[in-house]
Amino acid sequence: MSAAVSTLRVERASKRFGGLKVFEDVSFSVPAGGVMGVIGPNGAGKTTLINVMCGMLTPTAGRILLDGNDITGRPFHAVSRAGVVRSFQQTNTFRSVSVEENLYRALKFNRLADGESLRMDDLLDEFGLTRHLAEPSDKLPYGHQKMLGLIMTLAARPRFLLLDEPAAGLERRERSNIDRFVDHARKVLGCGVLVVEHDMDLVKRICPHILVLESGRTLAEGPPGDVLARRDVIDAYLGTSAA
Amino acid sequence: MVTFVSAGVIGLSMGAQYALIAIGFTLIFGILGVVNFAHGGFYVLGGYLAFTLSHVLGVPFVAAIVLATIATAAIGYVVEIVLVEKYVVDHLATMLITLGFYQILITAIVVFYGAEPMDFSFPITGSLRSGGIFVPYSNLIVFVVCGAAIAAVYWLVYRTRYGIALRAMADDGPVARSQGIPPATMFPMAFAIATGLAGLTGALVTPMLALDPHVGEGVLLKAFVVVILGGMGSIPGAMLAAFIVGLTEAYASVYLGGSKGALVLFVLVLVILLVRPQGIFGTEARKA
Amino acid sequence: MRMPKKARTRLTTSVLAGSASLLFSAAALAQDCEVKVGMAGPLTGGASAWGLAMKTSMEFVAAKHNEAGGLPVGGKKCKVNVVTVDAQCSAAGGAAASNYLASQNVKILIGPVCSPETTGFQPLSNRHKQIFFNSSYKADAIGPDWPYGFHMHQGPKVFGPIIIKAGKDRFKFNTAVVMGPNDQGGTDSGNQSAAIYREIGVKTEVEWYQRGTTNFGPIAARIMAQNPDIVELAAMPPPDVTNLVRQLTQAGYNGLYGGMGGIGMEPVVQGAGGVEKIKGYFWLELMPVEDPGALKVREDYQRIMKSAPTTNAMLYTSTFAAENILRAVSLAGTDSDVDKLADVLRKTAPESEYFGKGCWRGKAQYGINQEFAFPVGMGVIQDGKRIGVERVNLPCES
Amino acid sequence: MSILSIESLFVRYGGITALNGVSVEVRQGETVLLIGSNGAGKSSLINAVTGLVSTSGGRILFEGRDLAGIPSAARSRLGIGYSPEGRRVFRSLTVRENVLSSTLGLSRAAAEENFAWACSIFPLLAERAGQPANQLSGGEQQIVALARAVSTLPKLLLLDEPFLGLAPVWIDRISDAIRELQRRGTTILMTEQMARPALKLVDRAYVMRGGEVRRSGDVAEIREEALAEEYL
Amino acid sequence: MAPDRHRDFWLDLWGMALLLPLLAMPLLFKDPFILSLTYQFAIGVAASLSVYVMLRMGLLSFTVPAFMAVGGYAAAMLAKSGVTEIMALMLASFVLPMIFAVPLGLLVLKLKGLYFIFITFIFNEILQLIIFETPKLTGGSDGVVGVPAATFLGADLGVPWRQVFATVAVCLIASVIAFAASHRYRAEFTSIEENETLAESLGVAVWKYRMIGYIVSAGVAGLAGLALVNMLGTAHPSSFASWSVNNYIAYVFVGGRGTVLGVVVGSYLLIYMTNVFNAYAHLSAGLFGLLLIAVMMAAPGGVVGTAVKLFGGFRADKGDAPRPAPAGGAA
Repeated sequence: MSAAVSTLRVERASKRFGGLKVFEDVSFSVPAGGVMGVIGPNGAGKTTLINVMCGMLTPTAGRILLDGNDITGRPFHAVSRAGVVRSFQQTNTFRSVSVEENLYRALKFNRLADGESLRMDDLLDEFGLTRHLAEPSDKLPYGHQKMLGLIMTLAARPRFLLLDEPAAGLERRERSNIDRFVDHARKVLGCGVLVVEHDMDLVKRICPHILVLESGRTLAEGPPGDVLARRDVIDAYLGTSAA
Repeated sequence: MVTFVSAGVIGLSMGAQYALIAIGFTLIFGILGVVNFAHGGFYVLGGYLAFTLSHVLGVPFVAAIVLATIATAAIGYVVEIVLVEKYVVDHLATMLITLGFYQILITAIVVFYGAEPMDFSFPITGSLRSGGIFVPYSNLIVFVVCGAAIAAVYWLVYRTRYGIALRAMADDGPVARSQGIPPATMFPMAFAIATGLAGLTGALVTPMLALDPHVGEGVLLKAFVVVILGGMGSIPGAMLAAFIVGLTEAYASVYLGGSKGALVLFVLVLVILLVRPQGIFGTEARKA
Repeated sequence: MRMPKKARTRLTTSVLAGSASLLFSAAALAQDCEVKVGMAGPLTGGASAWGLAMKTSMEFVAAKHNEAGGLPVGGKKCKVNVVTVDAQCSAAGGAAASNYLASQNVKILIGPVCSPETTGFQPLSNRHKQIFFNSSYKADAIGPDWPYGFHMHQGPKVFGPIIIKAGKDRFKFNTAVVMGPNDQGGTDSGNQSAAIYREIGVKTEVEWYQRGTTNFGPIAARIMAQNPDIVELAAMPPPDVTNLVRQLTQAGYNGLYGGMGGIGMEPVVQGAGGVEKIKGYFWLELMPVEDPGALKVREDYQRIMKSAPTTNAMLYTSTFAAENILRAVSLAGTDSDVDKLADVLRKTAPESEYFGKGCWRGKAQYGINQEFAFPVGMGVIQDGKRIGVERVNLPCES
Repeated sequence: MSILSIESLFVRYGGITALNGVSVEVRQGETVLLIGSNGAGKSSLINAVTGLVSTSGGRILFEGRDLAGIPSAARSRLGIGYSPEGRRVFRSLTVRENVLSSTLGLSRAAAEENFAWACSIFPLLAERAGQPANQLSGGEQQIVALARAVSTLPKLLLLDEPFLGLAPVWIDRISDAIRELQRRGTTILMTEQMARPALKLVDRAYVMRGGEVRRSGDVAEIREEALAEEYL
Repeated sequence: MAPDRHRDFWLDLWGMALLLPLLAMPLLFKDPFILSLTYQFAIGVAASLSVYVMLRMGLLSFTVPAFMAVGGYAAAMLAKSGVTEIMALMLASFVLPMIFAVPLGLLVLKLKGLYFIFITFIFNEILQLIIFETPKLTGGSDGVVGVPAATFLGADLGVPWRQVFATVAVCLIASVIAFAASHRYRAEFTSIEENETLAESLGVAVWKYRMIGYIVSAGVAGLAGLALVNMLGTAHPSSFASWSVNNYIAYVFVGGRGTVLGVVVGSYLLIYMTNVFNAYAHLSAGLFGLLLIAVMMAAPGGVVGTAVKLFGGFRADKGDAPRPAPAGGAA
């Protein structure tokens, strides 16, 4: 099903709220099967970028293209159905119901018969969720909730996944789960992945290519090794002052 | 022309009364997030207290109104602490609880006073007249007092640190707490101010209109209409909307009759809300 | 006027009475002789003043018999029990009330009051065989379709022409506005009154307002613009009357008022701010309230019920109906054989300890002769003076 | 003397352990920085002190007094001023009202005097006194939030991410304002991600990561390379 | 498997099972009070299930009396015109409100929370006034009276027990529809209620399900309206008064807003108590208020919600699952 040269492209996108501009003139593309990291200090506009890409917000200017088709302004759920699926920074499960019910719902909302097995069970086993299937998701440790939320996104058979700080709130040892999840998504679905993340170790591990946003502008783009060593990127993080 | 001016005068007077009722209603919603179904009940209570004080116990009318206002405020204070406080996070529970309280209150009034309308009258009668246009003195007094009360509320809410604290509370509860604004005293006080305003309106207006245990329902409905039109929780919105509703009701009733007039009012409100769902001054639809 | 002096005692007694009756109804009252009569009407909500007036009247007459040792029924003296139920002024409430009373084996009752209640009650009265004395102004308050339906006072069609004619002779008016709330309670009565005004050549407009209107200022202004000679208030509930008259007075209305439906004098006088402010008002009293009998009702009520009787005009008609209900039970020797009770009622002329004898009527208007025909009163205020209430005799048909 | 001492504090919510046995000390008159990237637990710690989040272990002593069970509003009145992350000015209130909003516990005269005092530190306040706070820029809002926090003359000022999302020119201005407060003897506990400008302001710093204190010490001891490592 | 999904299903099924005895009542009892309670229960349950369907999505709809009126008046007019076959009446009073719901839904379903509540409340007021202003069509304030008894395949349903039976049957069908819809779309509805954004991110077209819910809710209310009209023989505006919706909402909340069982238990409890209270004359409203406060304070999740919380194992807080944000919270 996945096209040979599938891409998710952001073309000269800008977003403002009233007079406040969140980002401006941002362009990049995520190739199918590729992983792209978006980093930047707080307030750089990273989450808003994901909100614009997934259809929750309409960009003030610019376009979002999926395989060359303009999906700008399409409703959130329709973008999801088209194959661009996002995860959320905060817990992203239906809190009051069990793990199993969460998975059931995710699958039910996406009765996509075709395509090979998602092998979600493998991930559940791997992340230690199998024995918690009957528990309400809000009673799980946070790390489990977070992984459950990520697994649920797979049910939508995404062709592109937009992960908003997947590692935030996870304990150090749990963070490698994100690597495995991304790996799984790429292998099984051929997904392109965009990751917004603060954990640089993780970014360095999984992203061959990163983009640095600062105050709504693209500051740098390239392989993490190069980009993270750049003076202006370090300045963006540690701050500068005239004094 | 005479009719047109008279209708305008009446509309303004009703607008002032609606404003007083609606400000309290919107204050409670804005700060506590509670839809107070008992608000009309406090209006009725204010009327009965003023009646008892002035017509039964012989207290001078002005003092009776002041005392009735204070008493309804005090009762509101207690109601907030006993019935509302604990459930304040659950809009729907507080809605049903205040509804229950309203029914108890009205039943108590029927038990104490009977269901007959009371012979409660304004001490001053007569009208100011000029070329067919008339303004009843009582209306004028009510208008002035309502205006003064609105000004007082405005002063309290916009000119005192207490009012600043109230609005801060409505704006961002947790941050307000962290700035030393204690919900444990602000919530009941806000409730008391609001019910006191309803009580004041009742004490002031029922002798001009009519006093029986059930007049509160129409009043609550008006408060609803005004508050959504103005934007839930917005005090300037409630003031403006109260006058829009008062004038619309007056003109529509005068020119189309009472029944069609009501229809026009509701349809107007509906249309405004469809164009501007958050109300005139509302910022965003608050989740309930 | 009712004062809240004894309010606390009254609250306590009613709570006690409430819990006591709960206990008694549960224990099914193992007394050797008991008579059950009912009352259904609006006991809560906006129309409750009427329902509660009826309820207390019924209870008063029952208490009067109980005080005298019981109601004589077939040689025994029976305790009279009144079963009341809130019919909530709605059709569904009326139907539920009928069902409830049937389950309590109440076969004869006073009520309902509101037109919607009566609408809901009527069909079920056939099924449950319940004699009911309703006081609605429904156009078909009684009729051949409901053989157990009685009407406890006449409607505007009967007394209206007589009183409006007398009013017109006295006050000479040519244009009228009939007011009423826009629900069945208002329109039934309002339309009937309007028809009568028109019949005697008065140019008549009808004005409906929304039930629950709190401020009659705009409506007063509208009436002022129409400038009628007389405003007919009968279809309005008393608080609305007071409210409207107040607004009209302040607006400088200088015309007449008509009260063709038992609202009495108080609401208009309250609204005008005193008798002296009224240019002219003529109104119907469902009973001649200045007869010595009416005064006696108030006295007895105060003595037996230990509280002031209601000011509601319904006090007298309800007392009259209650007296006749108990009299019929006594005469028929049963409170459960409905056909026998109905038979006794139809065959004996209504009679009251307080008001004397009356008769039956209704055939011409409703097709069934089951309406009390009893002298009514016509009250008049003219040029700021209360002229009085004079007795107006109504023709019998039996 | 220690004005605030936090002893092995734990904060957990929604399954996250936000603070994992953190101890922090703030002495009278000094400025202490909590530094670290997103999710390090800085704000949780600040909010535990303000009482806006509940703790699940450990103690917070303010002037030797255990704050457990004291509601948020009362803590403010004990002398803890707070400028929240993201500023969170009261948007519908004017600048002046924002500054006065925290002065409920003071006399009117004292409140006015303190407002005048705040105006003297932050001239902006006087210029914009009547303007609704939501019309201000981010930097201006930060000034308002600062002024709101100090208008009660608190014994301890909690400053959560004052530079968040601000342009360098505003970072300098806020820094100046903080220096002015320091000159007037304010004790400050602040958090910041922007290490460089923040470190210029403080006496000591704690570097946090994953809900724990990774290292701490005088400013001189916190090396930039080490910081870059924590972040990037 | 999923114990919570199944448990909720069982609780709902128990609720439906509790409705079945109502069918037997007219066959077993002659006591008019019991029969009266029976049809009041049936109508109350159907009307509150109409509230319940929307509440599954977190929307508290006050339009129920208006849709009941549309259904009830449609049936009354049809019966007056000679079509008394109950199947036809049901079809009319089910479909017509649904048709009305489409444009209304387009107007209001983008609103949430209190705005939704108030606007839907205003619909009721407008409908009452429209009924009054159209006496030719609706009989105005007198309503449509003398509605002939319905028939079933030619058999007269005017006999009392049959009438109650037919009323219960209509309400049962309405309840089954509400039950079926709330189960067919349970995952979508409850997901929208709990976390609309997450549901949308997983591909749920939220507006579509809101519309489906609103339409079903309208149809169910319409059937309840038919049942009421059939029982009274009158389509009367007083039967569809705006404030009556407070009762239906109270049934849902007192019973427990999360399950059909809660709705049924709440309806039974409150309708029974209302009938008991009605005998206490003017105290009845106060007693009802007292009961309302007592239940809301003692069992905030409603009777069933609280019972489940106490006895129902881990899935504790279903009854009052997503509490709204605290007052003054970030709005």
